[in-house]
Amino acid sequence: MKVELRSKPFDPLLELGLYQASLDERRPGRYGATAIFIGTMRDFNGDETVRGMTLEHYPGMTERHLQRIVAAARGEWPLLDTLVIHRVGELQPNDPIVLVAVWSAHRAAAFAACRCIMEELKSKAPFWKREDTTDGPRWVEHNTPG
Amino acid sequence: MKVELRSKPFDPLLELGLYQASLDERRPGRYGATAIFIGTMRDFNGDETVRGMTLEHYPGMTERHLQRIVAAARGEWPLLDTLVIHRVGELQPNDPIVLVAVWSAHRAAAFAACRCIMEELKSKAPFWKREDTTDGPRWVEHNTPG
Amino acid sequence: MGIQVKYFASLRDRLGRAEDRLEPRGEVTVAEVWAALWPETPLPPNTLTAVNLEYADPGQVVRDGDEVAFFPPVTGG
Amino acid sequence: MGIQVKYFASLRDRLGRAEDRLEPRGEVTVAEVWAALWPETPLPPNTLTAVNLEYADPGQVVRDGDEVAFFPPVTGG
Repeated sequence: MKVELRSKPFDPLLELGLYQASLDERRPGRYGATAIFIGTMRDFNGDETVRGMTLEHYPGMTERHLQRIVAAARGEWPLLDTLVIHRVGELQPNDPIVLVAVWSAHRAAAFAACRCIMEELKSKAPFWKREDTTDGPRWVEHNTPG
Repeated sequence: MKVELRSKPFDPLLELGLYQASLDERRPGRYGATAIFIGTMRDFNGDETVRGMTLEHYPGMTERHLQRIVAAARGEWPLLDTLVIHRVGELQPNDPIVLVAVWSAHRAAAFAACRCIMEELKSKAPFWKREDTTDGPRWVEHNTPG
Repeated sequence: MGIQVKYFASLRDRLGRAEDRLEPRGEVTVAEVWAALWPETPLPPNTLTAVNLEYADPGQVVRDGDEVAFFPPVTGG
Repeated sequence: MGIQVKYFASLRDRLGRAEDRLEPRGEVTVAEVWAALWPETPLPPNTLTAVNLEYADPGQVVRDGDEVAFFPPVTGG
């Protein structure tokens, strides 16, 4: 189980590969299902053109809530491991924002936990997006429901 | 949109990286959400110890139904692209069995479509698993509900 | 031409054969194809049937040249 | 020590400052911390509040040495 904030661009598939390699050593043949979500910065959002984005967070509180969200999912479903990585700082279009990966023996648990972690993260973890648009900077006011 | 059967082991993260690279060229900054499921062969299933597995399919019918399942998901949700790879032939524990990846502008569509494709695949695509256990070969009789 | 018949997975193992060919006398259904080939073996419960690569009911009519398949519940993914 | 106060994101931009410090006179609530610092500015609707890195109601009591934060709805992920 790992939760990390990153201030530089990261490659979700590379991170998954590295993390899973350690998992394969520790739990060979134990997981049957891996559910993964990758959130990526889009270059459009409604009508304007988004040229870049800054992700602000609340150091200390953000990490604590991410840990708690993951712990709650692990309490609700039989999970073998989880990996959560979230960007902060300045992003370019196409940059990954968030990676959530869940390993379980069963697909229903993996799907449900991955989805739950994402929804909780979006509604509770203190991050704020400021988009740089062709009309200037603009704070995203709220997340769309999942 | 790609649907493939593979008779040799494949690396889901490598396949995802290759496919997404072509997607990034064609649709830069268009997708915000990628939902991925990877099914892996476990070395346990109930009480026995599974040493290997053979995946049989119905050539022609299997491909047709996978294509149709994906097309139905693309009709129901706004998806930008999909990738489905499924193993056939002889597998070892830890070998990937199936990869389903869905790219969309929105996470709800990506999650729902990925889940739906997996459930439809498990209930409709003609594949059959035969496990090689310490008690000898045994056909898996039915899939567990998702 | 005849009707090409295929069996898969545990059903093929039980029957001891993967394929059959049946020369239909007039119009036959999927169930009648089975009964003609296996007069002493009832179609096992839960067996699925397909005609020309599409799922079919046992009552579906089969024509000369069609491909009929019998197989157990699917277990992929 | 005093109460450390933090503002984030669009709220910080609107207020023009990221932090404040308040010397409490006796027991105060989160809402009273805001009112003491911004007597002419009502707490904007939808503002979220936290005490010592945990979400808190505006009525929660704050003690000397605590950290209080005000911020808009979160938009991560």
